[in-house]
Amino acid sequence: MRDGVSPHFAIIYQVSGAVIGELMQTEQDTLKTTPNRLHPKQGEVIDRSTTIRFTFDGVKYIAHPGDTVASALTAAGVKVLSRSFKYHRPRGLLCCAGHCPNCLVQIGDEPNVRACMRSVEAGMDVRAQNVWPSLNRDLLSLTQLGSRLMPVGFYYKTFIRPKKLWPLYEHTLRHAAGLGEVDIDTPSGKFDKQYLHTDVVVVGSGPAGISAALGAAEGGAQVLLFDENSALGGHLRFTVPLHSSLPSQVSKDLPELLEALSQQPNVTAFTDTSVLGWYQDNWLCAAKGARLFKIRTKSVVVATGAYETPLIFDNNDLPGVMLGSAAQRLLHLFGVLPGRQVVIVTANEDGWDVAADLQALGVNVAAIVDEREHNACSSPYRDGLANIGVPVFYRHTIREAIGSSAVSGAKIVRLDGRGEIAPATTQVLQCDLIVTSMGWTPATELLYMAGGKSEYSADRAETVPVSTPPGIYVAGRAAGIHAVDSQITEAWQAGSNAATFAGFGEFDELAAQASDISEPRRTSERVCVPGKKKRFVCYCEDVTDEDVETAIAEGYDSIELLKRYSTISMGPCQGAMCSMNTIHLCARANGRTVQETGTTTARPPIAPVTLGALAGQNVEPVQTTPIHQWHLDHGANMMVAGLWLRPNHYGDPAAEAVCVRKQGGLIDVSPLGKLQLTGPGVPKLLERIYTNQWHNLRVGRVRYGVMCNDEGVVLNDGVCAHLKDETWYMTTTSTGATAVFEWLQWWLQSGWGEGVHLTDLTDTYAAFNLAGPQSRTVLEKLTARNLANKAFPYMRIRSAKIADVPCQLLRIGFTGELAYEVHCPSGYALHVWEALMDVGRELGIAPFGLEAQRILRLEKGHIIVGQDTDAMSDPLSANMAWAVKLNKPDFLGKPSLMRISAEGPKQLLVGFKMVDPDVVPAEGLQVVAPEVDGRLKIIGWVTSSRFSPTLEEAIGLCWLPADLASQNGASFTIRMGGDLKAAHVHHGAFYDPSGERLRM
Amino acid sequence: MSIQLIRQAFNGNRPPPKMWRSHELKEYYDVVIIGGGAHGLACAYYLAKEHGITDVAVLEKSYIGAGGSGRNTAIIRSNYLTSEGVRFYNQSVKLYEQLSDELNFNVMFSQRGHLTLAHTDGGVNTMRRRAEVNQIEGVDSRLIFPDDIKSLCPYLDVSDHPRYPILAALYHPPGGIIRHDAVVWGYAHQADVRGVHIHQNTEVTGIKVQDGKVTGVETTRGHIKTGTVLNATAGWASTITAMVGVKLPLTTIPLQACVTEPLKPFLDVVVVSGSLHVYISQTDRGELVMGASVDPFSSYSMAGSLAFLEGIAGHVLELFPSLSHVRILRQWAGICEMPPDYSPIMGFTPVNGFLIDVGWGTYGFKASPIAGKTLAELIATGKPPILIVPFRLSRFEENDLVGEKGAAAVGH
Amino acid sequence: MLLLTCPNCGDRNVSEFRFGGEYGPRPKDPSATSDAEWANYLYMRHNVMGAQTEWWHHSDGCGLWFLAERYTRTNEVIKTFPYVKRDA
Amino acid sequence: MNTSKTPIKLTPLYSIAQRLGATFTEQRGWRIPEVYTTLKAEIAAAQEGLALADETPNGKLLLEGDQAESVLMDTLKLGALKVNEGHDGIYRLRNDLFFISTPPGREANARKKLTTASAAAEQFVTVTDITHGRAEIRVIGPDSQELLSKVCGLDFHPSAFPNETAKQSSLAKTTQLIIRRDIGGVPAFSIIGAQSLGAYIWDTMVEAGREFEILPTGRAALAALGV
Repeated sequence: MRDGVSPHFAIIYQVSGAVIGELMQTEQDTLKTTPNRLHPKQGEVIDRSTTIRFTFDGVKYIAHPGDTVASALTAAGVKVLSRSFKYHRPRGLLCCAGHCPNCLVQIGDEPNVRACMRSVEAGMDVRAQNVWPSLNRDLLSLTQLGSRLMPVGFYYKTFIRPKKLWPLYEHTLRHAAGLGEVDIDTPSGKFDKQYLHTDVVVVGSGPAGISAALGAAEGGAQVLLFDENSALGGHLRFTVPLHSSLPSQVSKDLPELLEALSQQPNVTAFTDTSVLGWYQDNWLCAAKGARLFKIRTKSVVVATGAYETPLIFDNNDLPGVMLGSAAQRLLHLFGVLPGRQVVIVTANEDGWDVAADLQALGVNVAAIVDEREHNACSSPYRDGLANIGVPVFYRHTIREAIGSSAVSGAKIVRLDGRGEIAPATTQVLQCDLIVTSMGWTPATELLYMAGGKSEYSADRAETVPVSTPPGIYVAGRAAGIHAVDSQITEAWQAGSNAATFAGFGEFDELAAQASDISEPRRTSERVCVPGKKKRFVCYCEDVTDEDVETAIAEGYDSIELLKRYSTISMGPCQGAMCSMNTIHLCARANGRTVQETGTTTARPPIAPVTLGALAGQNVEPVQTTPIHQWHLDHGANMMVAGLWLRPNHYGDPAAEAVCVRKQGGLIDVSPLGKLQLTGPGVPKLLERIYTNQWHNLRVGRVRYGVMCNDEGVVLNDGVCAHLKDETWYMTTTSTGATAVFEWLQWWLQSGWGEGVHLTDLTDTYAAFNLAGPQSRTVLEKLTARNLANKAFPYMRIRSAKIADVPCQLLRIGFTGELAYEVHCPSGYALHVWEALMDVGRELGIAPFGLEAQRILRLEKGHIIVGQDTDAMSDPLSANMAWAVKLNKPDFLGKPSLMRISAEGPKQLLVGFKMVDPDVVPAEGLQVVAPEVDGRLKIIGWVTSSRFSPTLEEAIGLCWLPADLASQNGASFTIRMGGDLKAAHVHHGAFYDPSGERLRM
Repeated sequence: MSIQLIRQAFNGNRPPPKMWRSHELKEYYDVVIIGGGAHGLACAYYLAKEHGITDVAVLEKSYIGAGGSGRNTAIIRSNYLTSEGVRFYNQSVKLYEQLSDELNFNVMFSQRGHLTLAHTDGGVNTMRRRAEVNQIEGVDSRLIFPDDIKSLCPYLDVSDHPRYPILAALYHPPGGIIRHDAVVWGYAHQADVRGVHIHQNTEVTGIKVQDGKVTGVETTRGHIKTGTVLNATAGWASTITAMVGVKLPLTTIPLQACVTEPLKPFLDVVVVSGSLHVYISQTDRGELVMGASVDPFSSYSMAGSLAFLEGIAGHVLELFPSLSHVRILRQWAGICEMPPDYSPIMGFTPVNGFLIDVGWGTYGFKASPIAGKTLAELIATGKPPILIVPFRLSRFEENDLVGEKGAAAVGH
Repeated sequence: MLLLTCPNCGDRNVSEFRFGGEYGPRPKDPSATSDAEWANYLYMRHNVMGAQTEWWHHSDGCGLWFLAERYTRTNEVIKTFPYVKRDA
Repeated sequence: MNTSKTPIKLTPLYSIAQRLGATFTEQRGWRIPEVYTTLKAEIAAAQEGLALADETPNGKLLLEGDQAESVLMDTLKLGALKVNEGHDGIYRLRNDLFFISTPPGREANARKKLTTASAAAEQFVTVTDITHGRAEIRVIGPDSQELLSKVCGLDFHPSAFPNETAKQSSLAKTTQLIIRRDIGGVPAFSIIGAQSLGAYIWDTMVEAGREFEILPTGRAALAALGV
C-alpha cells in the first residue's frame, strides 16, 4: 500500500488530566463538561492527550483531536443539533455517517456542514441553522400547530387569490425555508484537481472493499481504493462481527486486512474521499476536501456498503432516536455514550449486537424489542443478555417515541399473528435513547449510474444486484452480503475479476460466477408502524407517511411523480434515508409489489460537493501579444477580446485617431489570424472558400476576401497575399482565427485538400499596423527596401528587413491612410516595435488602440464582421456585394447568394449621419417608423456609431429596409430614450471617399 | 387559505380528490396529442376550454412532465431579440401571470426580475438592442449598470474583474421563476376535469398515413383512429415525425442543470450570463438552481456529465466568488431539439392532419401557455394564428428564417 | 467522460474533440439543386435516436477531422474511422 | 536607415523572468534567464523536486506531406517512426506531419536541408519554421508526472507515456504538444504551445506546482544537468 492511508490504530491512552483540570478551573462557569465520554478503548480515533475548544451557538465546548463536531457535542450531552426544514422540529443525531440531514450546521462561513463527519478544529464557530431566535426556542416550530392545514403540497392549493398578496406570502415562505447562510465575505479559497489513471477502482474500504482491492492487486492490477471515512475499515471499525463461521478469527479481520494492504504496493488508498459519481466509460469523480479527482479506470468494484434503514413510527424524529450503527460509531470510534437507558428496536441480529455493545459499556438496556418470534433470533448474545435480566419483548415493535425535545420513553406494542398491532397491548418504557436496527438499504447509487440493475428480493426484503455492465463488479453489503467472512471471500473474487477485465490474467468463468450466498433475512418489510402522531419518512423535507398516502390518492402515484410532488428524497440526504421506505409505502398504497414500483434515477453527486472543489484551480486561458508588457508600461487601458487582452486605448482614443490622420500611429494587431497555404491546389481552394476571384492574383499582390458558409452568411473576412509561386499568406479576424483554421481544415480533409498544406502562423508572427501620412518616412529610416509608391503600391506584399529583422510588409490598412502592416517573427516583436516607435516619435507617431481603430474604420465605412454583421448577414446585404462574384464556378454559399441576389436583399447595411451632428445614437438602438396608431414599427437598427473627431460629427452604420437604404440622403428616425432623432442615409465612405490617401 | 385545504384538513380519512384519472384507450379520438408535457397538456386544456373539443387523448410514454417540462430551470421571460419573439413570449408571460387563478393551482410564478449580464462592449450593444426592441413592443426591460446591478444582487462581483468584467445588464423586472411541475399538473388537472383522457405509460410506436393524411396512431397499448395528431414531444420530435416520413431541421442536444443544498435567501433575481454560459436563481425552498448552455454534442442520453458540473461551478464562482463552500446536491439533464434559427417550428407539415409543435430548443417551457393556446386555435379553426405564422416549417425552404439566430451565434 | 478514439492519436477524452454534426455530404452540383434540395442539405437532419454517423475534429490534438458511428441514446461509440474521399 | 540596437529575440516568458529578478544570458540571439534564484537550488529542484524552465529558443519545424516520411528517411537516414514516437528530436504527430526540434539556432539549417531534399525528390512536402510561434516550457523533476496530472488528462505514467514520445492534448484548456524528454533519468516533459499562451501556461504550472515547491530554473542549471 502506498501513501494516503493513516491507520487509525494510533491509540493514546493517557488522559491529560492536567490540561483538563486547568481548563476546568479557569473556565468552569462557561465550558461544558463531557459527561458522556467513556474510558479509553481500543479502536477509538480520538487523541485524548490534548484538548481543543470550539463553540456551538456561542457556548464553549471541548473536544479531542479526532472528534467530530457531533461526537464532541454528544459527549457533552447535547441532543438537539438542528431544526427540521418545514416544521422546525428539534432533530438530533440519526445516522452519524454523513447520510442524513439531522446534524447539518453552519461552521464559520460554511453552510450545511455534516457535524458527524467534520473533525473539530480549535476555535471552530459552530452554529445551528434555520432557527429563530435560537435552536432550543425556535418560534418557527409553531408552524406545526397548523400542520393539518399544511399537508403535502399545501402551497399548490393556497395563496392563489388574491393574486397581489402572493409576493408577500412568497417572501414569508422564502424566509422560513433554506438552511445555512452564505457569507458574502467568504474568500474564494484554494482548490485544485487531479486526473488519475488506474486499472481498478474499489469504492468503499470495508472488509469487502479491502478484500476486493487485495484480490485485484494480487492479479497485478494497479488499484485505487476510496473511502469517505477518515480511516479504512468500514463497519469493522465499530462493529464486532460475530455472524461468521469463524468467530474466533474474524475479530482480527481488520488489523489483518490492513496489514495485508500495507504489504501490497499495487494499492493506493484514499480516505476522507467521497466518490461522487460514475460517468460514461468508467470515468469516476471523487472529492477529498479541496481537491477533486477525475479517475479513468478499466474496471470498478462497488463495495459501498449499505445505509441502515430507519423505522417510521410516531415521533420517530425525536432526538434520542438513533440508528444502531450510529450508536456503535459513537461508542467505538469516539468513546461516547449515546444515552444512559436504551430501548433497542430490531428485527435482526445486528440489533442484538448493539444491545450487547451498549450493555458492556455501561448503558442500561431497558428492553430489546424484536418484531420476530422468539425462535427466529439466533444472536449469540440472546441468552447472555436474558440471563442478566435484560427484558426482551419478542413479536413487539415500537409505537411511539415519547418526549418533547428529546426521548424520555418509548411506547411499545405487541404484534398479532399476522404482524398487525394487537389492540390494547401498549406498554411504556422509560429511556433516553431508542435505537432502531431494522435492516439495510444497499448503497447502489454508483451501481445504478454505471447501468447495473437490482431486483427486490421479497425473502430478504432487500434489493440485490441482478445485472452489472461489463467491468463493473459489486461486493459486500452493496451486493446483499452481510456476513463478514462471505464478504471477504466474495469480494476477493470480485476484485480478481475486475483485474482480469482490466487485462490481468485469464478469465476463469467458473470462479467468476458469484456463488449463491445464503443470507438470513436482516431487513424488516415493516417500514411503518401506524399511529396517531407525525411519522417521518423523509427527514430532509418533513414528509410523513400520511403525506405519501395523500399524494398517491391525489394521483401522484408513480414513484417519480410522488417524489416531485412531495419533494421526498430531494433534500440533502438525496434518498439515502428514505428511498427504500418510500418505495414500500408507494407499493402498498398502489397495491403493487416493490419490484413493480421501481426506483427513481440515481443522479450524481452521490455526496454533496462544493462548487469550489468542482471549479478547482482557476484556469481561464488568456492570450497576450509579444509586446503585452510594453502596453502595460505605457499606460494602456486593456480590454478583453475573445481570449486576448488588447490595448483599447492609451488615454485618449479620439486624439489617437486624429494623430493617425495627421501624422501617423502604430497599432499592435498581432492577434490577427495568419495562415500559410502552400501547394499547387491553393488557388482552387481559395476560389471555393472566398466569394471573389483568386486564380488571377499575381505574386506580390494582396486581395481582400469574404468567407461565407453555405447559407451565404458571412463568417470572416481578411486579406490573402500571394507570396511565392505556391505559397500564400492569409489573414483572418483575430477572434475568428481558430474558427477559420478549423473551417479550412474541415474542407481540406473532407475532399478539397488535394495539393494544399495549411499551417497556422498566427503566433509565429507579430503584426503591427503603421498608419498615417508619415508612415512611409518612418519605415524608410528602418529599411533599405524601396518603399516608393511605384515600387511598393497599395495592396502589395514585400519582404524587407526592418531594423535588421526579416519581415513581411503588407501595404494595407483599416484606417484609410497610407499604411504598412509589418509582420515580424514574434521573438523580435519588441525590438521592431521599439525601433518603429523610436523613429516615429520624432515624426509625431503615437501608439493607438482598438477604440481609435474603430473610429477610423467607421470614418471609412468599413464593417466589422460580428459587430455590423451577425449570424444572419449575407455579404450582398452587408454592403460587400463588390466582393461577391456570382459568375464564377461553385463556391461556399453560392446557391444561397444566387437566391438572395435574384429576390433582392430585404435589408441593407448602410452608413448614416445624424441631422443633429452632436447626437451619437448608441449601438443597438432601433430605427423606427411611426405607424398610424402611434405605435412604432421597427425597421432597422444601429450597428456602429461614433463621434468622428475628423469630421466633427456623429456617423454610423445601420440596417435599413433595402428601398430606404438605397436612396442616398433619405431620412429616417432612430429611437433614443423617449425621443425620435432624425438621421439620413449616407452612401460611400464618410472620409476620403475616393481613397486617395491610402494610395499616396 | 383555500377552502379545499380546510376541507382536506378536517375530512379525516376521506381521500382527497384525484388530480387526473386513468382511462382505457378509446378506439377513436378527435385529436391525439403526443407528449404529456406542459405544451401537450396546455393544448389539450385550451382545446377543451376555449373550443369545446374534449374528445382528446394525450399520450405520454412515461409520466406526465417527465421530459423537458420537469427538467428545465423554470425561468420565465419575454426579453427576446426579435419583435416576433418578444410578442409571442409576452403573451406567454401574460398567461402565466393569470395561470394560478385560471387553473386554481398555485404555480408559484415569482416575478422577481431577470438580469442578463454583459461582459464585453459587444455584449452591452446586444443588451441595448434587446432592451430597445422590448420597450418598443411594450415589455419592461432596460439596460442597467454596475451600481444598480449591485443593489439588485449584492453577491455579484461587479469589481474590475480581469477576465469577465460585468459592464452592464439587461434588467427585465417581469421575468422570474415558476414551479415547473405545478404548471404540468395544473393543466393536466383542468384538462382532465373537462374530459380529456391523459394516458401515461403509453408510447407511440407508429403513425398511420393514407393518401397523405393521418388516419391513426399505434401505441404500446393499442391502436387509435384519429384524423388529427399533434407532435409535442420536444427532444424526441424527430423520432415521432420520422414515423410519417418527414425530416425536420432539428438536432437533439442535452441541456444540463443542477441544484445546491438549501440556503437562506440571498439571491432575489434570476442572473444570466451568456458569455459564461450560466444561469442561476434561488428557489423559494432556498436551493440554487443552475443551468448552462447545451452540451457540446448531440445526444438523446439524459445522463449528466462531470464536465458540466466543473464548468458551471467555475463560472458561478467567477460571478459569485463567495459561493465556494456551497454544495451541489444533484445534477440532471434533459434533451432539447435545436433548430437552426433558435425559434420554434409550429403548425402544418406536408402530411395532412399531422401538426408539429417542435424546435423548442432551450426556450420551450417559457412558451407553454401560449403554444398550447395558439395550437388549440390552429387545430380548432384550421388557421394559424398570426403570432405563430413566423414559426411555420416552410420558412426554411422559403429562406425566411427568424432573426433570433442573429443574437445567438457569432461572438466577435 | 466519453472516450473517443482518434484514428491518429488513439483514445482520448471527448473534451479534446469538437463535434461536427451528423454526416451529410454537400450536393455534388450545387448549381443544379432546387431550393428545396438546397434547404434540405442546409437544414434538415435525420437526428436519429440510434446509430448516427457524424463528424468529429481532434481540435486539442492532431487536428484530424474524422467520422464516428455512435448510438445517440447511450453515447456508445461503435467505431471511428478516417474520412476517405469516395470519388474525386 | 538607422538602427541603434542589435536585434535580440525575447521569449513570451521574458517579462515574468524579469519580475522574478533573473539574471540573463544570450543563447543564439535569444535573451534567456541564466539563474532565477541560486544555481544550487535550481539543480536540486530539477533532480529532487520540481523545476520549470523556459526553453523557447529551441528550434521548431513542422514537416507536412504524404511523402514527409520518405524525405526524412532519405535526408536523415531515419528509421520508420510510428505516430507519437520520436527519435533525435524528430516526432511523428500524424502520418503526414512531423515535428522537428533542434538546438537553438539550428532550425534554419535543418529547414534548408529538408526543403532542398523535398525539392530534389520532387515531393510535395512543406517545411515551416514555427520557432517563434511556440513557447516551450520544460517541467523537470521526480514530481513532474504528478504536476502534469493536475492540468492534463493524459496518463503520464512511463508505461503509457515513455521517454521520447510526443502527444498533442488539452492542457489547462489549451492545445499543447507534450514531449517526454527525461534528463539523465529524471522525468521531464516539454510543453510546447502557442507563444501567446506561454505566460498563462507558466503561471498555471507555478500555481499547480506550489505544493511541490516548484522552482523556475535557468540556463545555467540546465547546462549543469547536461541539457
